[in-house]
Amino acid sequence: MSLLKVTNLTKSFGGVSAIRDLSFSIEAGTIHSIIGPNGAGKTTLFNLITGVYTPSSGSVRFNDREIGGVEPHKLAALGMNRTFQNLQIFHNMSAVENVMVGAHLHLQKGLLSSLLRLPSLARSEDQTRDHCWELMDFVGLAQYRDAEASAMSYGALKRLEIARALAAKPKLLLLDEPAAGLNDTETREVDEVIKRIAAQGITVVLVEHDMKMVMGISDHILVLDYGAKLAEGTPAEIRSNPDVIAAYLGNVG
Amino acid sequence: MFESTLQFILAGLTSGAIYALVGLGFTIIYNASHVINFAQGEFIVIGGMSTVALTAAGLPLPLAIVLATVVTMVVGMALARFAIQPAKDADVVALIIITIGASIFLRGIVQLVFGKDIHSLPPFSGETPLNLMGATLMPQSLWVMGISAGLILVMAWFFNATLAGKAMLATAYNSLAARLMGVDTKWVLLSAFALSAFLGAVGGIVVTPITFVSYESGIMLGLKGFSAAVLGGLGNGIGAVAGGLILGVVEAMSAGYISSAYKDAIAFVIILVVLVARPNGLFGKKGIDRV
Amino acid sequence: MKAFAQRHRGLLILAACIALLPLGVQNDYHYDVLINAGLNAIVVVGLNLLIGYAGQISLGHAAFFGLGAYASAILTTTYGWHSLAAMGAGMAGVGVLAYVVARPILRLKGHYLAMATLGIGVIISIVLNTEAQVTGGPDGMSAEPFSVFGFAFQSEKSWYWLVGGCLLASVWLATNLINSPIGRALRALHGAEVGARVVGIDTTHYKVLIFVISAVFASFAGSLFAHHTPTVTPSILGFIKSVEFVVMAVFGGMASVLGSVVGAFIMTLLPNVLASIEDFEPIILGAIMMGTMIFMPKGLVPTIAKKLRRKEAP
Amino acid sequence: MRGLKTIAGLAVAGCALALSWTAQAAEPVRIGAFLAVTGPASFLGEPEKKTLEMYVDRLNKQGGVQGRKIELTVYDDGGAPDKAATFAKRLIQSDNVDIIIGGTTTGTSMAAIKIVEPAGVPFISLAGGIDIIEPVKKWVFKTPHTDRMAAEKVFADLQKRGLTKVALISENAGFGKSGHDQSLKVAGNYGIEIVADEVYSPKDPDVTAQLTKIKNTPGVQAIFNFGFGQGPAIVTKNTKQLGITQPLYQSHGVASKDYIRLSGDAADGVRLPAAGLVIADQLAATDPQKPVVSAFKKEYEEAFKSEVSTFAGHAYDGLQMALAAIMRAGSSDKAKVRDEIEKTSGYVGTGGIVSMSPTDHMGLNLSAFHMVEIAKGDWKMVD
Repeated sequence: MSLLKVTNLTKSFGGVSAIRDLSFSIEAGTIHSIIGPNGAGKTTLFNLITGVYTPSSGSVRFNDREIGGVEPHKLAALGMNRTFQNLQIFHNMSAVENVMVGAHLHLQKGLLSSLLRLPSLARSEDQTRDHCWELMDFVGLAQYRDAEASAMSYGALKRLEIARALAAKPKLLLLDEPAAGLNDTETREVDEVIKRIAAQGITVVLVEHDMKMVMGISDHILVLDYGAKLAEGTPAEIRSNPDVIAAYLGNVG
Repeated sequence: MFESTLQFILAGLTSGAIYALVGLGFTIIYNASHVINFAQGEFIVIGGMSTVALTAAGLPLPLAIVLATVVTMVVGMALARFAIQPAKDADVVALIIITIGASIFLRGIVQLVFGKDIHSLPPFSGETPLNLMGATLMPQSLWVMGISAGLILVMAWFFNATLAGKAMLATAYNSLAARLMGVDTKWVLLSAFALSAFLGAVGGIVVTPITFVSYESGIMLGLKGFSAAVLGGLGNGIGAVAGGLILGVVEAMSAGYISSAYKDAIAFVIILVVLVARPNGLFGKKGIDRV
Repeated sequence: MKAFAQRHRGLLILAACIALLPLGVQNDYHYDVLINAGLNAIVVVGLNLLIGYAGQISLGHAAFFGLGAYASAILTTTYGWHSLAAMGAGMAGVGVLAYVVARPILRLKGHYLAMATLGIGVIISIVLNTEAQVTGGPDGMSAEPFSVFGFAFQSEKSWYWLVGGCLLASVWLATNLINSPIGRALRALHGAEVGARVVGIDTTHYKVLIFVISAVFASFAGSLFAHHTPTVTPSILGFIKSVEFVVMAVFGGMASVLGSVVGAFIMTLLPNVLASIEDFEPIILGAIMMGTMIFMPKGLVPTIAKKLRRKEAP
Repeated sequence: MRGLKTIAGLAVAGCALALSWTAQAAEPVRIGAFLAVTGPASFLGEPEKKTLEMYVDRLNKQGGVQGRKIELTVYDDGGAPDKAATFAKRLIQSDNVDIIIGGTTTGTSMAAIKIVEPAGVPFISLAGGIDIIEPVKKWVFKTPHTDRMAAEKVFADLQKRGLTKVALISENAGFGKSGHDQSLKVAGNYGIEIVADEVYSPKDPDVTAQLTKIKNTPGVQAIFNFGFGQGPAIVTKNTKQLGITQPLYQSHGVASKDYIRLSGDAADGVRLPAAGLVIADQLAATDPQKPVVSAFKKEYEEAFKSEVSTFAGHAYDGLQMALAAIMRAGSSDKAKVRDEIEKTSGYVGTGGIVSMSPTDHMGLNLSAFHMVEIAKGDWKMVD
């Protein structure tokens, strides 16, 4: 059974189809990349899968459950989480608090215990903070443990989003261009982080322009063009697919 | 029966045209800067009060009107230059406080300069009511409606057909991009306030014969104008006008048919119902979160 | 204990101020002003949870304040309830009302939300103004004296300590809430709403929750106000009063509990200080509001705190 | 941390400073006033304030009262009762006044009563509401006619003209609401039937909807409007616009030339009850009020270059009665002054001839009111 199964998915904005009749599936435990030229509909697809947009038609099934149009916070509870191409960082909070927000689903959040800060809540908060610091270490943000989010660099924030998503303990993690805007060293570090995430058994879906990275870490690749599927297969298959080569004007890799 | 209904509609259109004018002023500034200018009502007061004071000082009415308009526009530009521009990057709520502060400040100045009396101006075309199928209307109401309609057309032409108007719209849509394209966004802000003050001043002058003017008139007018602009959909001129007219007619109809004590409450209930059904007002565009 | 002190520095400073202020108080009028400032501060602490932390504006909060006041006035006089019971009923009633209106209107954003909350405030104020047989109409009505376990609060001094204690409790509760998962959820939905939803925060739920909580804070303060003031009239729940509350919150500092208190105190004291030059009062008040927001858009306390922190750093 | 301590220190110091703006010496007669100088009732409060200031100034130049200077403290309550209560406390506690004049509106006066009664400070209200002095409160007096008297005067006039079916339209705020309630209460005594009952908001730009309803109500013989400010002028203009021919009555709330100025020709034929002050020159030469109101009118209009209003007169009467009581008492001892105010007898003021008693803390009767009709932009005494 596939972890995520998309069937005949279509999304149009005022008559223009951003995603057209798209079908594909993602197996658990793999790294799956979605590539395509700018405007191919990759981010729209992410927004459809994660509930930010509602599909115009078609179905999205997660863990064999229909999730088209289900609100994002419910998807998170089902085990799906994501990062953003245009960062969605909580700039009004510290770095570790950003990650702690990611852990929200798993925390006790009774109104009375919060208002009175009962000892059980205080303990749980301390544990969460420690755990989130570990997650920051895991994505390579150890030096930002006490930083304010607003004081961090773009590259660090990208990883902060990953740590935040991990705090929610997802089964499926969607990363929207995690390497965009990063230099080579940073890209390699992110590359490493993704591999380690996958090694923990979390299924990763990646939208990325950095072909070197995509080809290096993906188990499976989906190529979009004008909102429709152009090709699908292993990195090797994609590399030799003539349609893909044509779409990218031969500039693959 | 029909006569009363018509009378209610005419009453509503008279108030509604006034609200529409104020709402339009909100729209222009909102379009150029995404600022809701809660001092919009004060422009009306300054326009009306200055005209009254200048005619009382012996100036002929047309000259007084021109001067009062200029005074109001200068106040509007000063507001933009000294209160809005320095705070351009402030939070929406901070900007709201600034414009509320400005309205209190201007009210204080008006009170100091012109005093606290309530004033009126002679109606432009006499006081013989016009009879319309049994219902009556003051000629001045026609002036208000006519001038509102005229100003709306001028504004529509300005924003759609002139370079300056387009520059304003571009700045509202994306200030950075507009700046890169060579639009002087500071100038845009100043002109938007000047334009809006102009509308306020003209509005103040035409409505004074009907509603009178005092240093405190701006509070109620500002509130109604804001309601009109939001009801119609912020940033949409036609929406603001429609919102104003609807508001006026709903109030008059409620007063006529339901309860005069609850007419304002009913108007707000209608606004709430509209907003719940259409979160961006009647004519507002639906926004999409871009992520 | 040290952790408590760390977490509640603001609370301790505030407690010290409340304890020391009576040294400067010369008469009951001074107490009266401070009591009103304290009551406003309770409302603003609650309102700031909504505006400063969750990023949702309300231009109708005076209505909740007023409803709390009227609940206490009507229930203690017309129906002879105990003042605590009336206060509780007011808070519960306001909580339910806030919950009912919050669900539909909190889908609105920015100025549309401002309009909707303003509208609700105006509607409530018109109802209380019109239903004179229940509320006394524009002339208003009074509440019975406030009493707890047989002790009736009569003197201004006893009121001062009562309100001071309530303010401290409110600040303590608000600070706790902000530093809990709920508080983080609120700040997160303010910082990046889509981001918050995607990591599992039911943003609608939290917006509604905080709207209700802030309304209940206002109702609580309103009840106390009703027992302290000679007459409760519709003027305390008008649009202007709502704006005053927002001004206090923003002026003192958004997303700053201590800022709320400072904002409420300054904006309550200021008109009293300016009263002797009343012709210039609106001009000065307006200028101060504009000036503060232009030069300190984050509000008084956060801006000053930041400056001091920078100075302390080597 | 040090910074926060500094803030704390500054906060305490600042608050203490803000609260210690009072420092007094104890010589003069202290008169306190809280008035609606701004807000919807500002055109009542403003002339009241001007009057108090002018006469206190004038008296001080003449050497004060019994050799003592008069010190006047005026606060603007904006018409808000809760502010009025705070200012009443301030006047009593902080400014240590000997007597309080004020409360432009019934609401502010009622709020202040709760403060002045337990404090034991003589208080002369300038508002119309009958609740202020009924039931009688030990320390509370008032100068203007009550709204009930205004209603009674109007209904008496209607009765005289044989008009019995009246449409009531009133302002949906303090003054209008209270007048509305009193009108309903006393209408029966004059055989008047209220056949329509409409309201409007103080700043409504148009009330033709309400008036159309009245116009369509069968049998209406007269319209009676209770309100002040711009509302009554709009009612007047709209009545004419709709071609309503039944006589229009206004309350004493419009007894100022501003009303005529704003209403223009539409005001012609409108009747209202007013104090002698507005028709000073038309009073019979034998009228004992004539010299008093003529003198006050002249002084006020010379000083401020604007038409005197009855509201200014209320303040004038309040101040005169207060000072007379202080002089009779020979000191500003609060209890003695209170007793002397209560003994005020035959004081000829702008509002009428005042004779108070332990059961009447206003001391005016219906004869203090004149029915006035507006003709050619001026007042014309009817009776």
